[in-house]
Amino acid sequence: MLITCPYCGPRDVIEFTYQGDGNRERPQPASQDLDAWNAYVYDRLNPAGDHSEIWQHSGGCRAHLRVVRNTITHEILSTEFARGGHKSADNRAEDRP
Amino acid sequence: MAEYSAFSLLKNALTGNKDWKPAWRKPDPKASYDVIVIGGGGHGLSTAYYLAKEHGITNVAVLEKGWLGSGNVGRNTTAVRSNYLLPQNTRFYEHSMKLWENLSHDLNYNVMFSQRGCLNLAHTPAQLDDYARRGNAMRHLGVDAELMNVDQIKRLVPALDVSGSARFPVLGGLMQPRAGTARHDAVAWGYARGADRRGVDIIENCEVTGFLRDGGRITGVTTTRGEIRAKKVALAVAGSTGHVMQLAGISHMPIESHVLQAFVSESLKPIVDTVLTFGMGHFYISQSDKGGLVYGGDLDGYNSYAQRGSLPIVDEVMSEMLALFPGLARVRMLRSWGGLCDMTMDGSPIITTGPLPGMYLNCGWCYGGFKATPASGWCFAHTIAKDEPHEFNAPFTLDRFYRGLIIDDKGQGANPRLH
Amino acid sequence: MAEQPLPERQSPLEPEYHPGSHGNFEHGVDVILSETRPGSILQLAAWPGEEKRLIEIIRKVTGLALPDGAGGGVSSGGRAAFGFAPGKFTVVDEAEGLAQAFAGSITPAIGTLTDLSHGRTAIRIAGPKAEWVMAKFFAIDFALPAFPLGAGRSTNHHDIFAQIQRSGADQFDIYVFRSFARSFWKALCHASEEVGYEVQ
Amino acid sequence: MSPRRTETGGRIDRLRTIRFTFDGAPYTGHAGDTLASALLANGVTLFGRSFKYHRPRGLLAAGVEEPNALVTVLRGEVREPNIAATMVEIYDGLVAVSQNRTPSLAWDIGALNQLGGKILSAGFYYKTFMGPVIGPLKGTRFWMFCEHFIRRAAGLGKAGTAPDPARYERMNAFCDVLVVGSGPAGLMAAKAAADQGARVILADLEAHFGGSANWSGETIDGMSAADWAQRTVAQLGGNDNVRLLPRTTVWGYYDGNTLAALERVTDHKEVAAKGEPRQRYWAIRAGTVVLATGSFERPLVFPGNDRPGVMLAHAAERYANEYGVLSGQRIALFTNNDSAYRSAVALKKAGAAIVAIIDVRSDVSNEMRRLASDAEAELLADHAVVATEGGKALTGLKVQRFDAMSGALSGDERSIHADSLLISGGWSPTIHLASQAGAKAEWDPARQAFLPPKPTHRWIGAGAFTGSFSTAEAIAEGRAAGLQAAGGAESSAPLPVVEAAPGNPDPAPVFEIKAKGKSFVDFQHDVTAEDVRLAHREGFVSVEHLKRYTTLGMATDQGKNSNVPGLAIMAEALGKPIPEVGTTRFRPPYTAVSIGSLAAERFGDLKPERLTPMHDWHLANGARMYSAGLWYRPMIYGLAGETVEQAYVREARATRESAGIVDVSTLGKIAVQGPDAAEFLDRVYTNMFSTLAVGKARYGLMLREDGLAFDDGTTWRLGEQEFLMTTTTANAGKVMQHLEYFLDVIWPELKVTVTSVTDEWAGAAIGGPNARAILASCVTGTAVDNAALPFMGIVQGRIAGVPVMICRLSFSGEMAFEVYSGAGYGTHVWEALIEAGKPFGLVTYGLEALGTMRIEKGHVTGAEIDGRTTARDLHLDWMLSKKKPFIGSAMMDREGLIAPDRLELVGLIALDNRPLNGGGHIVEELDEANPHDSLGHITACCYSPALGKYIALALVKGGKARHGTRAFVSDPLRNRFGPVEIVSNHFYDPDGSRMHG
Repeated sequence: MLITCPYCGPRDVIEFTYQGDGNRERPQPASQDLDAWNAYVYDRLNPAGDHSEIWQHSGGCRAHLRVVRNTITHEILSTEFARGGHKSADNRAEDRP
Repeated sequence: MAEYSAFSLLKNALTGNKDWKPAWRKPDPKASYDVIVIGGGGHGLSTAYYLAKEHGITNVAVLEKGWLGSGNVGRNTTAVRSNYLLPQNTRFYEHSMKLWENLSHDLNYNVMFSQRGCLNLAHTPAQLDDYARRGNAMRHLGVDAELMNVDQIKRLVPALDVSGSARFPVLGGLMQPRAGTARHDAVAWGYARGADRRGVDIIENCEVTGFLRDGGRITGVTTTRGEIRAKKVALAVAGSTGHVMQLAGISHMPIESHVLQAFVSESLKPIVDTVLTFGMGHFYISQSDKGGLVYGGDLDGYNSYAQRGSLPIVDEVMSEMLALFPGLARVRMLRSWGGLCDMTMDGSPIITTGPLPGMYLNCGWCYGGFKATPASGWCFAHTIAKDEPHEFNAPFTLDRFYRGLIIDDKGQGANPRLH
Repeated sequence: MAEQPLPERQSPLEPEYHPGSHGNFEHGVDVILSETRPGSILQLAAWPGEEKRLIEIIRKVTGLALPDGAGGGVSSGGRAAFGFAPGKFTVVDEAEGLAQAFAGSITPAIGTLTDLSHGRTAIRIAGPKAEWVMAKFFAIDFALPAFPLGAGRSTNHHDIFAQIQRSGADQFDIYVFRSFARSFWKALCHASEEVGYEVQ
Repeated sequence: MSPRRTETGGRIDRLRTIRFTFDGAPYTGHAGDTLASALLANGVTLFGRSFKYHRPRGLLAAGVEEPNALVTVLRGEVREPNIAATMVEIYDGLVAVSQNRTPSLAWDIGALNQLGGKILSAGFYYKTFMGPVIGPLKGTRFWMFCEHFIRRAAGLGKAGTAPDPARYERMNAFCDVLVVGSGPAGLMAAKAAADQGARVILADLEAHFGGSANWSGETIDGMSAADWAQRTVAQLGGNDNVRLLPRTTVWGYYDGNTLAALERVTDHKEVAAKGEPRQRYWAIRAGTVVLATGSFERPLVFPGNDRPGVMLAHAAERYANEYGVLSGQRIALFTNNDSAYRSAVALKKAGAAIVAIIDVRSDVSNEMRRLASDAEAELLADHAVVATEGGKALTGLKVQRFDAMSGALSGDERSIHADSLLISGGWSPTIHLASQAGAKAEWDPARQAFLPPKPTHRWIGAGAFTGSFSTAEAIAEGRAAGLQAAGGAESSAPLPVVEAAPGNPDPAPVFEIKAKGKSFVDFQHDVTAEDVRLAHREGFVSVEHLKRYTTLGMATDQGKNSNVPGLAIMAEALGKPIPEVGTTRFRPPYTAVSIGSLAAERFGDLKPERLTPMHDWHLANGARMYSAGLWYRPMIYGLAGETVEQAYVREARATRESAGIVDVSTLGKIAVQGPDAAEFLDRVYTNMFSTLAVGKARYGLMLREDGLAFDDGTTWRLGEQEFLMTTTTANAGKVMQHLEYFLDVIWPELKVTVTSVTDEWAGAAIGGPNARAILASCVTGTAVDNAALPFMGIVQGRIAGVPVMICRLSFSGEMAFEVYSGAGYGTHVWEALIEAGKPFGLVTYGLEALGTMRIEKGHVTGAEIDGRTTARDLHLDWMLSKKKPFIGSAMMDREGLIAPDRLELVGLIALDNRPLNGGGHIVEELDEANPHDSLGHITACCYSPALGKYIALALVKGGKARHGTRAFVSDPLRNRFGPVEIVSNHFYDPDGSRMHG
């Protein structure tokens, strides 16, 4: 699998660390809402299909990416920096090295 | 249906093997059942078997979307062991071990459970202490465990590099002698035949597409072969748990589905006579009766429903293999495959009533599902029949995360890929 | 007590650094390996939006004009700079003391400066087979159009993290963590045996 | 000249004689021969024994799909088992031996298994060997007794244990177009793409490019196809943008158009050049892949079809045209399609007598009839072979009239004398890579074959791979694919002109001739047509069940020969068309791949060694090293004759009595910089850091999000916006990722950078009553007295001319200092400290003494912060700030994490004055025979020189409440039982008066 890092370009999956479900929302730090914390820490969206995930390019620029990837075909639909902006081209058609 | 035995083999051979009957029937689904078990894998089939055998509940259907045993029961590395650290896990897996030890007789089907032992290699003094902690924990629960020194290990597995010059030299290991391997497909077929003989309908090529409800209660399923009603609907769909729960309207679970790859070498004369694990990586290996080395390593490390692995893990596994067996560099990997692992947030399973009324849930097997097959079905059948868990599966609730009653054998926290 | 002069820095490669020709060199040496031992290796980081100002500071202090774009870099006259991550740059000088030269200019409003002069080891591979040998380690495209002159890349070889700058048409400078440098050097020499190599 | 070798023809070099041995007997062949062709030329007919019945077997194929002729190649002590003789290029001194036979290939005792006959039918082992339900052989014992013998009988070749001295390498490659297969289609594709300027890789698993052109005998552009192929390869080789990879099997099609290939670099050479790898593993990231992988000829299933001398028709053609070897003198062919006629003509031309062509079809075309007469062969249309004759070599066959529609045999059997029977059951495109790439193959009823699916990845098919079996089609499709892959426009330029024998690509749908006797479907695994029908009878009817129940297709050829015939027989039994039975999805690898090649450069070098700046000094000064993760750290600096315990006790005692020094460079160090650094640390640590003064350090604790303890360490405030965080050695990487995640994903608004500076600094911790005096004697530029350097203070100075940073903090419990210098100066400063310490008797100490002193102090490490413990469990709740939220604060008080029965940190003293063991358990009541009711376990233990006792840290239920009570250590694994006293974990100087000074 190749993931196109918006900074480094297409790189082998070996350079990346999976940080899981990108749909989770961390409660406000001072929140005492245990249900919300429980959902954030333990519950995951786990779809068979397109999934928005966080990956770190740990073996490269170390930036975190938001990757939309199909969990059945492993096709990568988009990648962008997790901190926003810098969206890379949709590489469904064109992610050749 | 005829009992299997040496005698029946001989008798049938004389008649040209023309009289053998199907190992299980291929019935059409009835309109309703007492219990529907979704998932015709090892756990689903053993659940049906024990519902019938232990609880007399025989009006049961097992629904399988593909061919029977097409999930992880046919895609694993066949190891059976109960060498866990935490008592909740050890008790459960030891119960499984005891069922394994009599399983071929129980099923009248040779599942080839071979108690050739499972040896965890240790490479640092600290790791040896860790293994001692685990082995002692097992011993305090009445489970067999012993420490082996390098000489003993060398005698057991002569092909292993114990020279001490290795990057991670072998210092010793934790052995569970009663552990071993079984013929994975035979487990599915044996349970299927056993359940079928007790009246259970096993329905292949029947995919669940939705749930029937009466108010909040689950009352059946819609399938590619029509609606089927049931008093109780039990899920044993392992890697597909997230997907099937979504059909029931539950989108979030403490589970991620991951791929685990496994590999088989070409057939060789016996060279590894036990189940062996590498302490400085994720590698494990055994040798099948046909002679293939059966081995694997770490998860690919990301969500997947593809039963399709990635290349870096292949390289990683082979590197670790040769660190232990430098003589096997010219042996060749013949087949590889991927299985879906329903990884939970603490690495331990879930066998529980609910979470919806009328529903029963069995999932979260991570990559330990095969060895759990008998106890998983046994406990799940109890839970379904009695509407409460057995003592063995009482800790494996869904709300244990919320309550902080986590059972984290590896101590990795809510990071499924690390369990 | 009189102040002593600074001693020479110890190379982590020392016991494994064997100048001369090695491997299959009878048919010629196809790569040259060396440790470049720069005096200064700095990491400069700009807050989002401050990248241009940081690039300007790098130009002022070092005279190196960084080209636009991810991984853009330049090397000349004993100095080198390249981007290796969003808003982050490695700046290298053969002389010591580059951190002091930057000290006043990297204000908290712009970003941070981290001195890694001891923490990273710089290894150079040059020669017609440099791309071939590099391809044994790293899963990135070393062909000139894909990896232009001066450009930088962050990548890894299993456990070893590396920043690589193309410092010539057939020359690369590899920056690795000091603690891993000897292992990497040994592996690099081993991988170069096939083509014949010289350590300078 | 051997009887089977032709006078001319083929690409072997008749002037070069190669000497080799097979099963100890010397043979010769020519350069260019494979082991198979050379042995065949020498008249060898018996090549191997089958897996189950140990039946004698000859060559079936000429290529990678060979199921029978498996050999072990020996290089000294190093064994390479299960290699197809068809893929071994001979070299001088080659030593090959046959497998799975005792005592010899000709006389194999395992052949007795054939007497088991119908008892040993498919899946018989599931029905027996269960043994008695009671008695000494109950449970699994009887099965394990039987299994012992079964295991020894099973298995093919024998693996070696001698380490392989060869090297393996990995190559990463990038290209625009990867062409797999170098037959006419592949060559045209590579040429077309290269001419467009694309970066092209052309790979073929054979030693010579050309594929079928090398043996088809056809003419392309007026020259022999083989010459045309050579010319095209030469043109390609002249291009800078083309990489040619012969002997390279592309075996895996992975996500992202990443393909895995194995290049056999030196397997065909007597010796490798210096540094040359045996095999090279290519990871190729391709823009587009052209799959021109050709097709496999299928065997026919009939009684006796496994007798040595029965061979695929094209294989015999190949042996004749490519290697100059005839499969026999009197050749018969048995076919359901046209391609065998071309083979017959070729073999006739090569000098063999073609005695008959037996064709199951009635409607044999006039063109084929003409070819049969060209071959001077008797044509027996409407006929089938029903038996073969001979022992370990074919002597003849029997034919009968056959009706292809009904499958019925009729009339009298007729015997035909022949020493070679060539079979052709139609052709199956080699769709493995396409199938690996994810899509399901489609059955083509005309071709009677599975054709490649629609692409799910960026690949384009060409030639026989797509079911276009003629060379003219291959050439046209190849060029079109090459152009398309390189992004070029379609070409209207004329294509090379092909002259070839005519032939209809569609075979008759006949797979099996049902007659008396064993008909093999999977040759290697001895799966017969009857076994397939038995699987059907027992309900194992889906393709996967068929495969798993009978082991059909699980042999080393992975069903390349048996898949389609097996499916066809099952389909017939079910009365369903073949596609409804299904096809298995192919998974990597296409052919078996050496494990060495996959380990590649990590073979013999699994993990790098991580070394501190003072590593060489430690080695030179008697340190015994300990592997900690990837790091190496001194364990002890033993003196001659000392045990490990004696050494660490001496080191720890000397430190407490005077001073000791230890290398702490491995501690994780992270520079935390920026305007929001202090705020960030407040969120990350359980305690406050924003209140820390510049020039001071503080001990900090981190929790995970789930509220459990994560890591601890001191963090130094070097400036208003600059901190130096230290982590435990083991967790350095994890903590770094944890911090990066929060900065990048959760709190991107914080202006903070985190950078690993672990390797920037060399660290030496010097402690003991004389530590300050030693420092004072060698540090310049700063005072180190209590006023200048109070507890947890930081100063900058110089040692031996080197700038250093000194922080006064203590892990040992003594007055202690950590001295940091640039890593390049680490040894210099270390040696200066050692020199300064000489008058004080300063000792160097290792991890064992470090551990001893920390146990005496009751400090926790990874053994206690094991991912399952909370701050409370470890009595670190005093560090949980109530003034602010921090990572983990919301989750740390959940029911299960504050339960009274949790394991808590305590100290233990052995009351029997004997050593304790890490991992020993603690019980209230000792029961050596049946240990039970564990209260907890020992995490760390040592002999304490300060207390003069064996002590330990332990995690025990009840914890503090048990202080002062007696319990027992219960360690059945090491047979260590005995009384202990449970005490506070702070054994030594609990007030800290020694470190505060």
